[in-house]
Amino acid sequence: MPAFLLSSVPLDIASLRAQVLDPRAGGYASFEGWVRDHHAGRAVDGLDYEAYAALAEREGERILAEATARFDIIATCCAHRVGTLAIGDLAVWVGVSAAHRGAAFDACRYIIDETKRRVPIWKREHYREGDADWLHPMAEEA
Amino acid sequence: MPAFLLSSVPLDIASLRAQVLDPRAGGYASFEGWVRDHHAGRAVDGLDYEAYAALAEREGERILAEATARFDIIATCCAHRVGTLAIGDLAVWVGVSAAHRGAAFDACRYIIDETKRRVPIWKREHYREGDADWLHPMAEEA
Amino acid sequence: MATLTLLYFASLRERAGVASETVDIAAADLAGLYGDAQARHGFSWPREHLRVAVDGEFARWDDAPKAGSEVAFIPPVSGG
Amino acid sequence: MATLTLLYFASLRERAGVASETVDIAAADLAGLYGDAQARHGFSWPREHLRVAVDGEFARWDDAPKAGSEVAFIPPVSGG
Repeated sequence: MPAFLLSSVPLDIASLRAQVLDPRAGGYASFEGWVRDHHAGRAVDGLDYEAYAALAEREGERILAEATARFDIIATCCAHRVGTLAIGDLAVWVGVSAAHRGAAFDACRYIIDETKRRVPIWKREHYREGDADWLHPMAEEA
Repeated sequence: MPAFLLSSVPLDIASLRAQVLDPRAGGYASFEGWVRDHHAGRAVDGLDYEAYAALAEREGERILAEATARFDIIATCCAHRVGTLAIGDLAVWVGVSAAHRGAAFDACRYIIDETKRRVPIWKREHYREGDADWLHPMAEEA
Repeated sequence: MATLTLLYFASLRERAGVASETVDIAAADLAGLYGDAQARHGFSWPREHLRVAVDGEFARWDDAPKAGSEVAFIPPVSGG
Repeated sequence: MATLTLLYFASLRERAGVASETVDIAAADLAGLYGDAQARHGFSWPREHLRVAVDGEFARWDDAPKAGSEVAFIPPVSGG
Protein backbone atom coordinates (compact mmCIF):
# COMPACT_ATOMS: atom_id res chain seq x y z
CA MET A 1 0.00 0.00 0.00
CA PRO A 2 1.69 3.22 -1.08
CA ALA A 3 1.80 5.75 1.73
CA PHE A 4 0.77 9.38 1.70
CA LEU A 5 1.86 10.94 4.97
CA LEU A 6 1.10 14.21 6.72
CA SER A 7 3.65 15.35 9.24
CA SER A 8 3.73 18.17 11.76
CA VAL A 9 7.47 17.68 12.29
CA PRO A 10 10.31 18.08 9.76
CA LEU A 11 10.43 15.35 7.11
CA ASP A 12 13.33 12.92 7.31
CA ILE A 13 14.36 12.44 3.70
CA ALA A 14 16.67 9.50 4.37
CA SER A 15 13.97 7.41 5.98
CA LEU A 16 11.35 8.38 3.39
CA ARG A 17 13.78 7.40 0.62
CA ALA A 18 14.44 4.08 2.35
CA GLN A 19 10.75 3.23 1.90
CA VAL A 20 11.08 3.05 -1.87
CA LEU A 21 14.48 1.36 -2.18
CA ASP A 22 14.23 -1.97 -3.98
CA PRO A 23 16.86 -4.32 -5.48
CA ARG A 24 14.82 -4.52 -8.69
CA ALA A 25 14.89 -0.75 -9.10
CA GLY A 26 17.36 0.89 -11.47
CA GLY A 27 15.96 4.41 -11.33
CA TYR A 28 14.66 6.67 -8.63
CA ALA A 29 13.13 10.08 -9.14
CA SER A 30 12.24 12.41 -6.34
CA PHE A 31 10.72 15.81 -5.98
CA GLU A 32 10.93 18.24 -3.08
CA GLY A 33 8.91 21.39 -2.66
CA TRP A 34 10.68 23.98 -0.54
CA VAL A 35 9.38 27.18 1.02
CA ARG A 36 10.81 29.95 -1.09
CA ASP A 37 11.46 33.54 -0.18
CA HIS A 38 9.08 35.11 -2.66
CA HIS A 39 5.74 34.52 -4.34
CA ALA A 40 3.87 36.57 -6.92
CA GLY A 41 6.34 39.39 -6.51
CA ARG A 42 6.13 39.60 -2.70
CA ALA A 43 8.86 38.75 -0.20
CA VAL A 44 7.80 35.79 1.94
CA ASP A 45 9.05 35.08 5.48
CA GLY A 46 7.42 31.72 6.09
CA LEU A 47 4.10 29.95 5.93
CA ASP A 48 1.57 27.67 7.55
CA TYR A 49 0.04 24.57 6.03
CA GLU A 50 -3.34 23.33 7.15
CA ALA A 51 -4.87 20.05 5.99
CA TYR A 52 -8.18 18.27 6.15
CA ALA A 53 -6.22 15.26 7.35
CA ALA A 54 -8.70 12.43 6.85
CA LEU A 55 -9.48 13.40 3.28
CA ALA A 56 -5.93 14.51 2.44
CA GLU A 57 -4.47 11.13 3.32
CA ARG A 58 -7.20 9.29 1.46
CA GLU A 59 -6.95 11.45 -1.66
CA GLY A 60 -3.16 11.31 -1.51
CA GLU A 61 -3.19 7.51 -1.40
CA ARG A 62 -5.62 7.50 -4.30
CA ILE A 63 -3.11 9.54 -6.31
CA LEU A 64 -0.28 7.15 -5.44
CA ALA A 65 -2.46 4.19 -6.46
CA GLU A 66 -3.29 5.90 -9.75
CA ALA A 67 0.41 6.48 -10.44
CA THR A 68 1.18 2.85 -9.64
CA ALA A 69 -1.50 1.68 -12.08
CA ARG A 70 -0.57 4.14 -14.80
CA PHE A 71 3.23 3.90 -14.81
CA ASP A 72 5.58 0.92 -14.59
CA ILE A 73 6.96 1.72 -11.14
CA ILE A 74 8.02 -0.39 -8.17
CA ALA A 75 7.35 1.76 -5.11
CA THR A 76 6.32 5.28 -4.23
CA CYS A 77 5.74 7.43 -1.19
CA CYS A 78 4.69 11.03 -0.60
CA ALA A 79 4.88 13.15 2.54
CA HIS A 80 3.56 16.65 3.17
CA ARG A 81 4.23 18.99 6.07
CA VAL A 82 1.54 20.72 8.08
CA GLY A 83 2.15 23.53 10.57
CA THR A 84 4.53 26.47 10.46
CA LEU A 85 7.48 26.41 8.06
CA ALA A 86 10.41 28.77 7.47
CA ILE A 87 12.16 29.71 4.20
CA GLY A 88 14.05 26.72 2.85
CA ASP A 89 12.02 24.17 4.82
CA LEU A 90 10.87 21.06 3.06
CA ALA A 91 7.11 21.27 2.43
CA VAL A 92 6.48 18.17 0.34
CA TRP A 93 8.51 15.15 -0.72
CA VAL A 94 7.75 12.57 -3.43
CA GLY A 95 9.89 9.52 -4.20
CA VAL A 96 9.41 6.87 -6.88
CA SER A 97 11.49 3.82 -7.76
CA ALA A 98 11.20 1.92 -11.04
CA ALA A 99 13.16 -0.48 -13.22
CA HIS A 100 13.66 2.33 -15.75
CA ARG A 101 13.99 6.06 -15.33
CA GLY A 102 11.22 7.20 -17.69
CA ALA A 103 8.47 5.70 -15.56
CA ALA A 104 10.06 7.04 -12.36
CA PHE A 105 10.13 10.60 -13.72
CA ASP A 106 6.62 10.43 -15.17
CA ALA A 107 5.08 9.01 -12.01
CA CYS A 108 6.89 11.49 -9.77
CA ARG A 109 5.60 14.39 -11.81
CA TYR A 110 2.08 12.99 -11.92
CA ILE A 111 2.04 12.63 -8.13
CA ILE A 112 3.20 16.14 -7.35
CA ASP A 113 0.91 17.67 -10.00
CA GLU A 114 -2.16 15.82 -8.73
CA THR A 115 -1.25 16.43 -5.09
CA LYS A 116 -1.12 20.17 -5.69
CA ARG A 117 -4.35 20.03 -7.65
CA ARG A 118 -6.49 17.76 -5.49
CA VAL A 119 -5.26 17.15 -1.96
CA PRO A 120 -7.03 19.34 0.64
CA ILE A 121 -4.03 21.20 2.03
CA TRP A 122 -3.87 24.98 2.22
CA LYS A 123 -1.00 27.40 2.50
CA ARG A 124 -0.98 30.68 4.38
CA GLU A 125 1.88 32.93 3.38
CA HIS A 126 3.47 35.40 5.78
CA TYR A 127 4.77 38.42 3.91
CA ARG A 128 7.75 40.48 4.94
CA GLU A 129 5.44 43.52 5.19
CA GLY A 130 3.68 41.81 8.09
CA ASP A 131 0.41 40.63 6.56
CA ALA A 132 -0.53 37.05 5.71
CA ASP A 133 -2.90 35.36 3.28
CA TRP A 134 -4.45 31.99 2.63
CA LEU A 135 -3.78 30.91 -0.94
CA HIS A 136 -6.76 29.60 -2.87
CA PRO A 137 -5.56 29.53 -6.46
CA MET A 138 -8.44 29.33 -8.93
CA ALA A 139 -6.45 28.60 -12.08
CA GLU A 140 -3.70 26.02 -12.37
CA GLU A 141 -0.86 27.31 -10.24
CA ALA A 142 2.36 28.49 -11.82
CA MET B 1 30.03 26.67 -12.27
CA PRO B 2 27.82 23.58 -12.12
CA ALA B 3 29.80 20.55 -10.97
CA PHE B 4 29.99 17.12 -12.53
CA LEU B 5 31.85 14.85 -10.16
CA LEU B 6 33.37 11.39 -10.45
CA SER B 7 33.80 9.50 -7.21
CA SER B 8 35.49 6.26 -6.32
CA VAL B 9 33.81 6.25 -2.90
CA PRO B 10 30.07 6.07 -2.08
CA LEU B 11 28.14 9.24 -2.92
CA ASP B 12 26.88 11.26 0.04
CA ILE B 13 23.41 12.34 -1.04
CA ALA B 14 22.92 14.82 1.78
CA SER B 15 26.01 16.82 0.91
CA LEU B 16 25.31 16.67 -2.83
CA ARG B 17 21.79 17.92 -2.22
CA ALA B 18 23.15 20.74 -0.06
CA GLN B 19 25.01 22.05 -3.11
CA VAL B 20 21.79 22.94 -4.91
CA LEU B 21 19.74 24.29 -1.98
CA ASP B 22 18.78 27.93 -2.51
CA PRO B 23 16.28 30.22 -0.77
CA ARG B 24 14.88 31.29 -4.16
CA ALA B 25 14.13 27.68 -5.07
CA GLY B 26 10.61 26.31 -4.71
CA GLY B 27 11.18 23.01 -6.45
CA TYR B 28 13.89 20.39 -6.47
CA ALA B 29 13.99 17.32 -8.67
CA SER B 30 16.55 14.60 -8.30
CA PHE B 31 17.36 11.36 -10.02
CA GLU B 32 19.33 8.40 -8.71
CA GLY B 33 20.52 5.46 -10.74
CA TRP B 34 20.92 2.32 -8.65
CA VAL B 35 22.61 -0.97 -9.47
CA ARG B 36 19.78 -3.39 -10.03
CA ASP B 37 19.78 -7.14 -9.72
CA HIS B 38 19.00 -7.95 -13.34
CA HIS B 39 19.63 -6.70 -16.85
CA ALA B 40 18.45 -7.98 -20.20
CA GLY B 41 17.04 -11.09 -18.55
CA ARG B 42 20.20 -11.99 -16.65
CA ALA B 43 20.74 -11.96 -12.89
CA VAL B 44 23.39 -9.39 -11.97
CA ASP B 45 25.59 -9.53 -8.84
CA GLY B 46 27.36 -6.19 -9.17
CA LEU B 47 29.34 -4.09 -11.58
CA ASP B 48 32.35 -1.96 -12.28
CA TYR B 49 32.34 1.55 -13.74
CA GLU B 50 35.33 2.87 -15.61
CA ALA B 51 35.62 6.46 -16.85
CA TYR B 52 37.87 8.50 -19.06
CA ALA B 53 38.01 10.99 -16.22
CA ALA B 54 39.33 14.11 -17.93
CA LEU B 55 36.80 13.95 -20.75
CA ALA B 56 33.94 12.68 -18.57
CA GLU B 57 34.15 15.65 -16.22
CA ARG B 58 34.45 18.08 -19.10
CA GLU B 59 31.54 16.57 -21.06
CA GLY B 60 29.48 16.30 -17.87
CA GLU B 61 29.98 19.97 -17.08
CA ARG B 62 29.06 20.82 -20.64
CA ILE B 63 25.76 18.97 -20.14
CA LEU B 64 25.06 20.83 -16.89
CA ALA B 65 25.80 24.14 -18.62
CA GLU B 66 23.45 23.21 -21.47
CA ALA B 67 20.68 22.40 -18.97
CA THR B 68 21.26 25.70 -17.19
CA ALA B 69 20.98 27.61 -20.47
CA ARG B 70 17.98 25.66 -21.72
CA PHE B 71 15.78 25.50 -18.59
CA ASP B 72 14.91 28.11 -15.98
CA ILE B 73 16.82 26.52 -13.11
CA ILE B 74 18.82 27.87 -10.17
CA ALA B 75 21.47 25.24 -9.46
CA THR B 76 22.41 21.72 -10.50
CA CYS B 77 24.98 19.08 -9.73
CA CYS B 78 25.70 15.57 -10.97
CA ALA B 79 27.91 12.86 -9.49
CA HIS B 80 28.83 9.46 -10.91
CA ARG B 81 30.55 6.54 -9.23
CA VAL B 82 33.54 4.72 -10.64
CA GLY B 83 34.90 1.44 -9.32
CA THR B 84 33.14 -1.66 -8.05
CA LEU B 85 29.48 -1.43 -6.98
CA ALA B 86 27.07 -3.91 -5.40
CA ILE B 87 23.32 -4.33 -5.97
CA GLY B 88 21.44 -1.35 -4.60
CA ASP B 89 24.47 0.93 -4.64
CA LEU B 90 24.02 4.44 -5.93
CA ALA B 91 25.68 4.74 -9.36
CA VAL B 92 24.67 8.24 -10.42
CA TRP B 93 22.96 11.20 -8.77
CA VAL B 94 21.48 14.32 -10.36
CA GLY B 95 19.93 17.23 -8.45
CA VAL B 96 18.31 20.39 -9.79
CA SER B 97 16.71 23.32 -7.99
CA ALA B 98 14.43 25.86 -9.66
CA ALA B 99 11.78 28.42 -8.82
CA HIS B 100 9.14 26.13 -10.35
CA ARG B 101 8.91 22.39 -10.61
CA GLY B 102 8.49 22.02 -14.37
CA ALA B 103 11.96 23.36 -15.12
CA ALA B 104 13.48 21.26 -12.33
CA PHE B 105 11.98 18.04 -13.74
CA ASP B 106 12.85 18.85 -17.35
CA ALA B 107 16.45 19.77 -16.56
CA CYS B 108 16.94 16.72 -14.34
CA ARG B 109 15.76 14.43 -17.09
CA TYR B 110 17.86 16.18 -19.73
CA ILE B 111 20.97 15.80 -17.59
CA ILE B 112 20.58 12.09 -16.92
CA ASP B 113 19.59 11.35 -20.53
CA GLU B 114 22.60 13.22 -21.95
CA THR B 115 24.95 11.82 -19.32
CA LYS B 116 24.00 8.28 -20.29
CA ARG B 117 24.30 9.13 -23.97
CA ARG B 118 27.52 11.14 -24.05
CA VAL B 119 29.72 10.91 -20.98
CA PRO B 120 32.63 8.44 -21.41
CA ILE B 121 31.83 6.05 -18.58
CA TRP B 122 31.50 2.30 -19.10
CA LYS B 123 29.79 -0.40 -17.10
CA ARG B 124 30.99 -3.98 -16.70
CA GLU B 125 28.26 -6.27 -15.40
CA HIS B 126 29.04 -9.32 -13.27
CA TYR B 127 26.46 -12.03 -13.86
CA ARG B 128 25.35 -14.54 -11.29
CA GLU B 129 26.58 -17.30 -13.61
CA GLY B 130 30.12 -16.04 -13.10
CA ASP B 131 30.90 -14.25 -16.35
CA ALA B 132 31.13 -10.51 -16.87
CA ASP B 133 30.70 -8.13 -19.79
CA TRP B 134 31.42 -4.57 -20.72
CA LEU B 135 28.27 -2.87 -21.96
CA HIS B 136 28.58 -0.89 -25.17
CA PRO B 137 24.97 -0.21 -26.17
CA MET B 138 24.67 0.76 -29.81
CA ALA B 139 21.06 1.90 -29.81
CA GLU B 140 19.50 4.18 -27.25
CA GLU B 141 19.47 2.20 -24.01
CA ALA B 142 16.20 1.06 -22.48
CA MET C 1 -34.13 17.77 14.97
CA ALA C 2 -31.20 15.88 13.42
CA THR C 3 -27.81 17.58 13.41
CA LEU C 4 -24.49 17.30 11.60
CA THR C 5 -21.08 18.87 11.94
CA LEU C 6 -19.64 21.40 9.51
CA LEU C 7 -15.85 21.68 9.11
CA TYR C 8 -14.13 24.86 7.93
CA PHE C 9 -10.57 25.18 6.69
CA ALA C 10 -8.15 27.95 5.78
CA SER C 11 -9.87 31.23 4.82
CA LEU C 12 -13.33 29.75 5.48
CA ARG C 13 -12.24 28.84 9.00
CA GLU C 14 -10.84 32.29 9.58
CA ARG C 15 -13.97 33.95 8.24
CA ALA C 16 -16.30 31.70 10.28
CA GLY C 17 -14.13 32.13 13.35
CA VAL C 18 -14.57 28.43 14.15
CA ALA C 19 -13.07 25.22 12.79
CA SER C 20 -16.33 23.34 13.17
CA GLU C 21 -19.90 23.82 14.25
CA THR C 22 -22.86 21.55 14.82
CA VAL C 23 -25.98 22.62 12.96
CA ASP C 24 -29.55 21.44 12.55
CA ILE C 25 -30.25 19.81 9.20
CA ALA C 26 -32.57 22.35 7.62
CA ALA C 27 -31.55 22.06 3.96
CA ALA C 28 -32.49 19.27 1.54
CA ASP C 29 -29.01 18.92 0.06
CA LEU C 30 -25.37 19.87 0.70
CA ALA C 31 -25.72 22.85 -1.61
CA GLY C 32 -28.47 24.22 0.65
CA LEU C 33 -26.29 23.56 3.66
CA TYR C 34 -23.54 25.68 2.13
CA GLY C 35 -26.01 28.42 1.25
CA ASP C 36 -27.09 28.62 4.87
CA ALA C 37 -23.49 28.68 6.13
CA GLN C 38 -22.59 31.28 3.53
CA ALA C 39 -25.41 33.55 4.69
CA ARG C 40 -24.57 32.98 8.33
CA HIS C 41 -20.82 33.73 8.02
CA GLY C 42 -20.69 35.97 4.97
CA PHE C 43 -18.47 33.63 2.91
CA SER C 44 -17.58 35.28 -0.38
CA TRP C 45 -16.91 31.99 -2.20
CA PRO C 46 -19.60 31.04 -4.69
CA ARG C 47 -20.36 27.34 -4.34
CA GLU C 48 -19.06 26.65 -7.87
CA HIS C 49 -15.51 27.27 -6.66
CA LEU C 50 -15.70 24.85 -3.77
CA ARG C 51 -15.89 21.10 -3.37
CA VAL C 52 -17.78 19.32 -0.63
CA ALA C 53 -16.84 16.23 1.36
CA VAL C 54 -18.76 14.02 3.76
CA ASP C 55 -17.00 11.94 6.39
CA GLY C 56 -13.63 12.27 4.69
CA GLU C 57 -14.79 11.49 1.13
CA PHE C 58 -15.65 13.85 -1.68
CA ALA C 59 -19.41 14.13 -2.18
CA ARG C 60 -21.89 15.80 -4.54
CA TRP C 61 -23.69 19.04 -3.84
CA ASP C 62 -27.05 17.37 -4.47
CA ASP C 63 -26.41 14.62 -1.90
CA ALA C 64 -28.82 14.72 1.03
CA PRO C 65 -27.33 15.70 4.42
CA LYS C 66 -26.96 12.73 6.80
CA ALA C 67 -27.58 13.07 10.51
CA GLY C 68 -24.37 12.75 12.51
CA SER C 69 -22.09 13.17 9.51
CA GLU C 70 -19.14 15.52 9.10
CA VAL C 71 -19.47 17.88 6.14
CA ALA C 72 -16.48 19.88 4.88
CA PHE C 73 -16.52 22.73 2.40
CA ILE C 74 -13.24 22.63 0.46
CA PRO C 75 -11.95 25.91 -0.97
CA PRO C 76 -9.33 25.74 -3.75
CA VAL C 77 -6.28 23.91 -2.39
CA SER C 78 -2.69 25.18 -2.28
CA GLY C 79 -0.52 22.37 -0.96
CA GLY C 80 2.84 21.43 -2.41
CA MET D 1 60.13 9.88 -34.93
CA ALA D 2 57.36 11.74 -33.08
CA THR D 3 55.22 9.71 -30.70
CA LEU D 4 51.84 10.03 -28.98
CA THR D 5 49.96 8.08 -26.33
CA LEU D 6 46.91 5.94 -27.04
CA LEU D 7 44.34 5.37 -24.27
CA TYR D 8 42.08 2.33 -24.18
CA PHE D 9 38.96 1.90 -22.06
CA ALA D 10 36.52 -0.86 -21.17
CA SER D 11 36.43 -3.69 -23.72
CA LEU D 12 39.12 -2.04 -25.86
CA ARG D 13 41.42 -1.94 -22.83
CA GLU D 14 40.71 -5.59 -22.08
CA ARG D 15 41.29 -6.60 -25.66
CA ALA D 16 44.52 -4.58 -25.96
CA GLY D 17 45.70 -5.83 -22.59
CA VAL D 18 46.98 -2.35 -21.77
CA ALA D 19 45.34 0.90 -20.66
CA SER D 20 47.75 3.00 -22.71
CA GLU D 21 50.64 2.69 -25.08
CA THR D 22 53.06 5.09 -26.72
CA VAL D 23 53.27 4.72 -30.48
CA ASP D 24 55.14 6.33 -33.34
CA ILE D 25 53.00 8.65 -35.44
CA ALA D 26 52.81 6.71 -38.70
CA ALA D 27 49.29 7.64 -39.84
CA ALA D 28 48.19 10.93 -41.41
CA ASP D 29 45.01 11.21 -39.37
CA LEU D 30 43.31 9.79 -36.27
CA ALA D 31 41.34 7.37 -38.44
CA GLY D 32 44.61 5.88 -39.65
CA LEU D 33 45.85 5.69 -36.09
CA TYR D 34 42.78 3.65 -35.13
CA GLY D 35 43.21 1.43 -38.16
CA ASP D 36 46.75 0.61 -37.04
CA ALA D 37 45.66 -0.07 -33.45
CA GLN D 38 42.78 -2.17 -34.70
CA ALA D 39 45.11 -4.33 -36.79
CA ARG D 40 47.65 -4.60 -33.95
CA HIS D 41 45.14 -5.63 -31.26
CA GLY D 42 42.36 -7.25 -33.30
CA PHE D 43 39.66 -4.78 -32.21
CA SER D 44 36.31 -5.82 -33.63
CA TRP D 45 34.79 -2.33 -33.43
CA PRO D 46 34.43 -0.63 -36.82
CA ARG D 47 35.55 2.99 -36.51
CA GLU D 48 32.01 4.24 -37.30
CA HIS D 49 30.85 3.03 -33.88
CA LEU D 50 33.55 4.83 -31.94
CA ARG D 51 34.37 8.44 -31.16
CA VAL D 52 37.86 9.81 -30.78
CA ALA D 53 39.24 12.32 -28.30
CA VAL D 54 42.53 14.20 -28.08
CA ASP D 55 43.85 15.53 -24.77
CA GLY D 56 40.47 15.23 -23.08
CA GLU D 57 38.36 16.80 -25.83
CA PHE D 58 36.35 15.12 -28.56
CA ALA D 59 38.11 15.34 -31.91
CA ARG D 60 37.49 14.45 -35.58
CA TRP D 61 38.75 11.34 -37.27
CA ASP D 62 40.38 13.42 -40.01
CA ASP D 63 42.35 15.52 -37.51
CA ALA D 64 46.11 15.09 -37.84
CA PRO D 65 47.87 13.32 -34.96
CA LYS D 66 49.89 15.70 -32.76
CA ALA D 67 53.22 14.69 -31.25
CA GLY D 68 53.01 14.27 -27.49
CA SER D 69 49.19 14.21 -27.42
CA GLU D 70 46.92 11.71 -25.71
CA VAL D 71 44.46 10.04 -28.09
CA ALA D 72 41.50 8.03 -26.76
CA PHE D 73 39.22 5.74 -28.76
CA ILE D 74 35.76 5.90 -27.19
CA PRO D 75 33.51 2.85 -27.59
CA PRO D 76 29.75 3.32 -26.96
CA VAL D 77 29.27 4.52 -23.40
CA SER D 78 27.15 2.88 -20.68
CA GLY D 79 27.26 5.13 -17.63
CA GLY D 80 24.24 5.97 -15.53
